[in-house]
Amino acid sequence: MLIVKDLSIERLDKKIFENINLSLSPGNITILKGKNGSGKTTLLKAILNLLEPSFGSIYWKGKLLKKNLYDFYNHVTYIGDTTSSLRKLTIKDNINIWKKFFISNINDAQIEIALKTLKLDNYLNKKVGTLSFGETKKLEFLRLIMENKKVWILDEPLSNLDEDSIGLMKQTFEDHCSKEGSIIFSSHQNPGIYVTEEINL
Amino acid sequence: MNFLNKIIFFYYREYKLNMSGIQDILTNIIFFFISIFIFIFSIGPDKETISLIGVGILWTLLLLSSTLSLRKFYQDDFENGNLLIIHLNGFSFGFISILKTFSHFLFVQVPFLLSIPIACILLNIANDKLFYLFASFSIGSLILSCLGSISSSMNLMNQRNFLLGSVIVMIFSVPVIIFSVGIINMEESFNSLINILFGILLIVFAINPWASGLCLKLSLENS
Amino acid sequence: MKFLVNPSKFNEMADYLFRPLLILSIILFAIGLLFSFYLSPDDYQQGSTVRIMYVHVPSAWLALLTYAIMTIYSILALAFRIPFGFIFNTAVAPIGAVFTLICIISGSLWGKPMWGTWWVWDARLTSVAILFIIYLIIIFMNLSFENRIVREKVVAIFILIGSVNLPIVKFSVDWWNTLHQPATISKLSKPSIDPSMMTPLIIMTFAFIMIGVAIAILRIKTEIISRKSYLS
Amino acid sequence: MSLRFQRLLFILLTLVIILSAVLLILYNTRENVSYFYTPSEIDKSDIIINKIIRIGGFVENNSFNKISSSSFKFKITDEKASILVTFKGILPDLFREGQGAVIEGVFVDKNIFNATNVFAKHDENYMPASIKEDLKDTGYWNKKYK
Repeated sequence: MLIVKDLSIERLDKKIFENINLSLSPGNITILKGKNGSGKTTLLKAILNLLEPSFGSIYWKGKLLKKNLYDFYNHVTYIGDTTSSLRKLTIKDNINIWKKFFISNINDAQIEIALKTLKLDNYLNKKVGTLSFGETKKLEFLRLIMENKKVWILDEPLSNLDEDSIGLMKQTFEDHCSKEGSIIFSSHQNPGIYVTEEINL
Repeated sequence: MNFLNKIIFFYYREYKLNMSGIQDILTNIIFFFISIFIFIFSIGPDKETISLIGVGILWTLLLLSSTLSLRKFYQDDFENGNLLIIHLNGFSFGFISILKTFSHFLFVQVPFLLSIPIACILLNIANDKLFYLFASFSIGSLILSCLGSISSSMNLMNQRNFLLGSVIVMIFSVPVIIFSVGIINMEESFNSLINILFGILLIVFAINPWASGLCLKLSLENS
Repeated sequence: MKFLVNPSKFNEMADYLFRPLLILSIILFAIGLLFSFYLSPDDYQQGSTVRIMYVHVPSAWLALLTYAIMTIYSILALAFRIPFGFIFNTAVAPIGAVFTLICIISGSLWGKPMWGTWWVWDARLTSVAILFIIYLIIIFMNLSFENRIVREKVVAIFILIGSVNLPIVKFSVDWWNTLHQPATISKLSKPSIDPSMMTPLIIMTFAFIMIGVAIAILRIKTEIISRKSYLS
Repeated sequence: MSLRFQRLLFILLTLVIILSAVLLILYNTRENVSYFYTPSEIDKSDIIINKIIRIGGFVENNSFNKISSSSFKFKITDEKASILVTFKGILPDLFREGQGAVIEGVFVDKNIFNATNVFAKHDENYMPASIKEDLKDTGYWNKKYK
């Protein structure tokens, strides 16, 4: 579905990376590995069409990504390194807003189950600003489940998580793959998750 | 239909956000009123003088207090990544800026609009001028919202000197002030002056999605 | 004409042009000042105060011209991806600001004896003041962003938006009643100035252009070099 | 609405809006951004006493009277109407009969304007003083009013 061909990016006349090739088909997990500053986030941004590649091109479903952007955005969820939940509102409000905004077809029972497995069900009426960093990170994954899209693009999803949560992530990833979904994620450590493709930046 | 729903829930989200931080809006209004008090005390008790320069004071303070909240225009959504999430849900950056502009108008400027009658009593402005004041301010504040959108999107990546954003809004609002104060002082040419204001509104409204959209994209690219 | 958009070609051309330009501008300034102080006649109305015109008018023209060129370069840079436009904008904005300042100061020195006031808020004077503040904002923006790519593009966008002010400055005296007199020299009609006063005006204008271009060359060259050092 | 459709919509809307805005502004600004009014624009019946306004025109020939060393009396005209002005203070160098001037002040009654500030307005013509004398001698010199 998603094919990246000979991608090179320069910022401020400085080469960040060169000749990246990547192809993502349903059921695949791709990991981007590299040190800090090696351009993992930059590559993810280029895939989201936020950055203009200096050379090379990206294709989505056989068409150039730029020509097919709307369809691509309909199939993709991005989780960056920030907390996208609204800090002033409670978890419940956040869930409500997302559910309506994403026009999600996930029902309340499924959300409850997800909340329970993420161990967030006790904090429903707590403001997001009072949660710990790891808990807000988990809330991000709740969004992942609620958006219910095919392609997941995750920036450093495993940092700041405890062992239990990483185990949970593994489980979620495998579930998603078995439902013909595909995942790209970046990491600076070895996650111990089964991946189909590994790209070293 | 999906798209319309998304717009509605965009505003639902803005409503929730603004209601949870309603003290910010109220602080703006309090700033506005305290400035009026200070003006009255510093000018002295002469009612004639106050009502003579009252309209000018009102406009100046409205401009200043609406630039106070500019920092929050895009900054929060930009820093927590919601801007990107909204974009990925099928809104172009230009469209986001239009939605945000209206949201700023609704939740920041309309409270000022509602508090104008009280301010008029304090400043001893005649009741028959209230209509002109309302007409000019409802158009003028939309212009200020558009300008605010442009300047705050320009200054998203500017961590050092945020006051620059206010300066940009103020320099481009000079014609707005000239014409809207003119409306109140020259009631006989109300029609042509309100048309000029409306023309300015159309121009900034047309520029807004392009300029803000470009700046938003630029900031997201390079953050 | 490639040297107008290509930094390395510009550098070659600049080395070639800088010295002659500087010398020419000094000569022109000498001749022009001689003309404007001793060889030109007094005005029938204003007496010898009219000599302020030989500084005021060229600097006003150049303030507008600089902004107009910056606008063109911003369009080139944003729409056609010519990075030289960004270099030009960064380098030239202070020059325009200085010209505007000279125009404002000489104008109020002229206004005090003739009009009887240093400053009035009519359409021409207000719009020139706004032009000056816009120049200042451009300079401050150039100083206050940390990320170069964002800074350049945001400044270019700001220049484009600010260019609304240009026609207002130029035509304010024709559109509205102002204390400032209408344009003396325009393309459509015969200039209403005597040739003996036109000569020093033209010489001074060219002197201002030469010195402006010479300073611009210096500043653009430093800007190019500073970007090169960023590379290595 | 796809992103490309939004873009197209924006382009069309922008063009239409800017066009109509420019028309609106040009149609309406002509008379409203005046720094001053001319005497014929001031309706005698509409004069508001003690409201600060500015009037621009020419100092009428043979109307200038010096009452004392620092108070003056003259008429401002645009050839259709004229207004009697009194002024206390220092006049600018350029101020003389037949010369353009802008005055700032208030009407003390329907006919007398009390100026607080007088600005001289010069025109866009520049010519040497000697040439003007020549022109006057041959009769070519005709001062145009606005």
